[in-house]
Amino acid sequence: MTAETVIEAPAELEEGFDRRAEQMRLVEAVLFASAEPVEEAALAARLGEGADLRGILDELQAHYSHRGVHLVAAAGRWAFRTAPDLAPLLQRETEVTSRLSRAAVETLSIIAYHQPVTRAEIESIRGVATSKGTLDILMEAGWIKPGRRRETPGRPLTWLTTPAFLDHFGLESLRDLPGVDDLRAAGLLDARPAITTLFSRGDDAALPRAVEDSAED
Amino acid sequence: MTAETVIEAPAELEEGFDRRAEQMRLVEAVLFASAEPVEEAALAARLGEGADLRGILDELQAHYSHRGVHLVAAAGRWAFRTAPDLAPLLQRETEVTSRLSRAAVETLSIIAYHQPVTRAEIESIRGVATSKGTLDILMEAGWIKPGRRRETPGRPLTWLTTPAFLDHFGLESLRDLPGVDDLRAAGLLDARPAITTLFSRGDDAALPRAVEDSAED
Amino acid sequence: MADARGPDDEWSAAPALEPAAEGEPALLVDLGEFEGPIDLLLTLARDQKVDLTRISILALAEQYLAFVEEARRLRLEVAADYLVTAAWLAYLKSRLLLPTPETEEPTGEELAQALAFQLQRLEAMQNAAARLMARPRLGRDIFPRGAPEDLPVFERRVTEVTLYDLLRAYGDIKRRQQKTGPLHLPPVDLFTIEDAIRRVEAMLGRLPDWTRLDRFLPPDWRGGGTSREDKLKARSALAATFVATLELAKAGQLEVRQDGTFGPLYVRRTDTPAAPPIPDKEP
Repeated sequence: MTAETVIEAPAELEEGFDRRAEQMRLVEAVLFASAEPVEEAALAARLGEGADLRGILDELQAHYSHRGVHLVAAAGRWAFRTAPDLAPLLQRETEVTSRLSRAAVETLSIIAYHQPVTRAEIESIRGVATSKGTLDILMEAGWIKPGRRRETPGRPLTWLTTPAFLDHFGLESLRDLPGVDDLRAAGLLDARPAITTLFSRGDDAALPRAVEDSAED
Repeated sequence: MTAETVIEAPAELEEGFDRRAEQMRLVEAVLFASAEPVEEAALAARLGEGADLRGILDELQAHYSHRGVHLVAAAGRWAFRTAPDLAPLLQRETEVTSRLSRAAVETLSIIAYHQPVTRAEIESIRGVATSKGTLDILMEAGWIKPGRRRETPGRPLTWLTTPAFLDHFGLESLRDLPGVDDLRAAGLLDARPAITTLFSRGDDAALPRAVEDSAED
Repeated sequence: MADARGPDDEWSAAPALEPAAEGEPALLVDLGEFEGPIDLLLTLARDQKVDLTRISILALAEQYLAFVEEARRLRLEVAADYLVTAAWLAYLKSRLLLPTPETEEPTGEELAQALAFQLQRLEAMQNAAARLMARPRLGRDIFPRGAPEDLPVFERRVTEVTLYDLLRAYGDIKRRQQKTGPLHLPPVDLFTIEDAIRRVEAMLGRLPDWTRLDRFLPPDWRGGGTSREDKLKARSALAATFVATLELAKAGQLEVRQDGTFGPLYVRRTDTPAAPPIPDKEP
């Protein structure tokens, strides 16, 4: 009697262990097979009810953390990517990395750090009008998308970054943007208008009277 | 003296071990990222003289033999492949991705912007007849649905977008679709080969205001 | 003057105020490398080599005004943005130096603070951009699965259409609509005679003496590029400016001279005090 119970327990444990191992292999295969990040929800649907997806992902991530390929997350999507430290050995130039204009790069980071942000706000921060092609290029790259309209006069469109932006720059979430906490603490991400009205040429730019007068001198 | 040799030996060993581990990581990353199976000779060239490529490949193959992904060789070329025994699980659902025809994308955008809109109205906006198949495809994708009939002669059916449409395009509401002005500002109304886009100015266009204004009239 | 700057300085471009060779003007001014007036101000501020929070806004305003003045003296044209900012800074300077009038307008101190904030915020964004672009990037440093296996789609995505595709399609429709209906000429980005007249009139006041016609062309329109479009633009600017000078000559505002067939055209204000003739051949 006692002997039986002793034997049964490990058998059950082993079965549970096997199922979990199989689930891990499945997750590994699904993520490995896909070039695009896979939604966590889609993985959960694969495994069915009651699976410890989070635990499996954590374990996989730990397993791969010292290997040539890493398991990374961006905006709730998971993907295998080559390890960043191997970059010098793997580096290649492609059209993806072709030089973005300085205007495009600045605009992209302003959208990333200040989102949701309107075009007029971008222009106020940069101090120049945004040329037409800039947002177009960033949107075509799949890095930005329109967000909700701002409930202010004119209901201007806001802009946001996409999950593909996070994926491209190897960020798990917007909280991982370089230096974002310091910038916020320093008040540099505040919506506070600076000399906005002076430098934006947007429709909603109303020059203060004094400036207008002196500009016309 | 003896102490020194004792200390030196492990240090060397460790260094050799580290180099080998790094080489293994590189092989792993190269095989992962490569679009084609990789020639053993190409891998050897990557690692440089004196590397134990064969040993590394054997070790990798053994490591992956119980995982969701296998390292396989055919005709002297190496590649990662999902484990064959997982095939039934991976291919359980088969859905085919297809690109939407240009007519379908245009029709969808018109429904999004003009809903509720009848087929005749869509045709008048696009300037060409819409095949019944186009609406079927969009309906099958779950992006459009029939709305109320228009109370005009013939009581034509109108079309609306669905919540799945918003979901797919990452929009919170229809109000967040960029307006025509936004599209123009983002450069999306520009004909690609047209002269204006070829001339797109930098943000710092050193032109007096008057010139710019009249050029945009 | 050769560009003494390395390619790495893109993010910390020093102002192009450099001592020139003997006999040359003391300053080399090029606004082309700045992303607008705030960027120029920031570059000048960095040169003060102190923390941006401790910068002297007054000194900065003076530096900017001197810079723009020099730019105008040498190159004769400065984008409107820069001039508006110059006017604003002149105003700021006066507010900082003169006793505060009893008005509801912001004080000089408040204006200076707003400008300082603007500079810090742009600097923060430029630094953030540099750090962002320095990260390992997908497709250059980090790679996805190179040979994705044809597995079923997990996102219930039937078709591959992006929001960009959708918006681009709608933009195309809108554009086609503009083409049909009443005749609608696509905007052609060429220099008009009206533009040229305004430009020549505005510049005449600052002309020292006989000036070559092509000096009146905006820098972007001088056909520096080799593309067909650049040449077309340059031709339109030259033709418009030529017609503009004829119009203004007819109105008695300026004189035009040419020293020989196909020779360069020179222009000056009619009320220019007599100056020695250009050392070319006699008319």
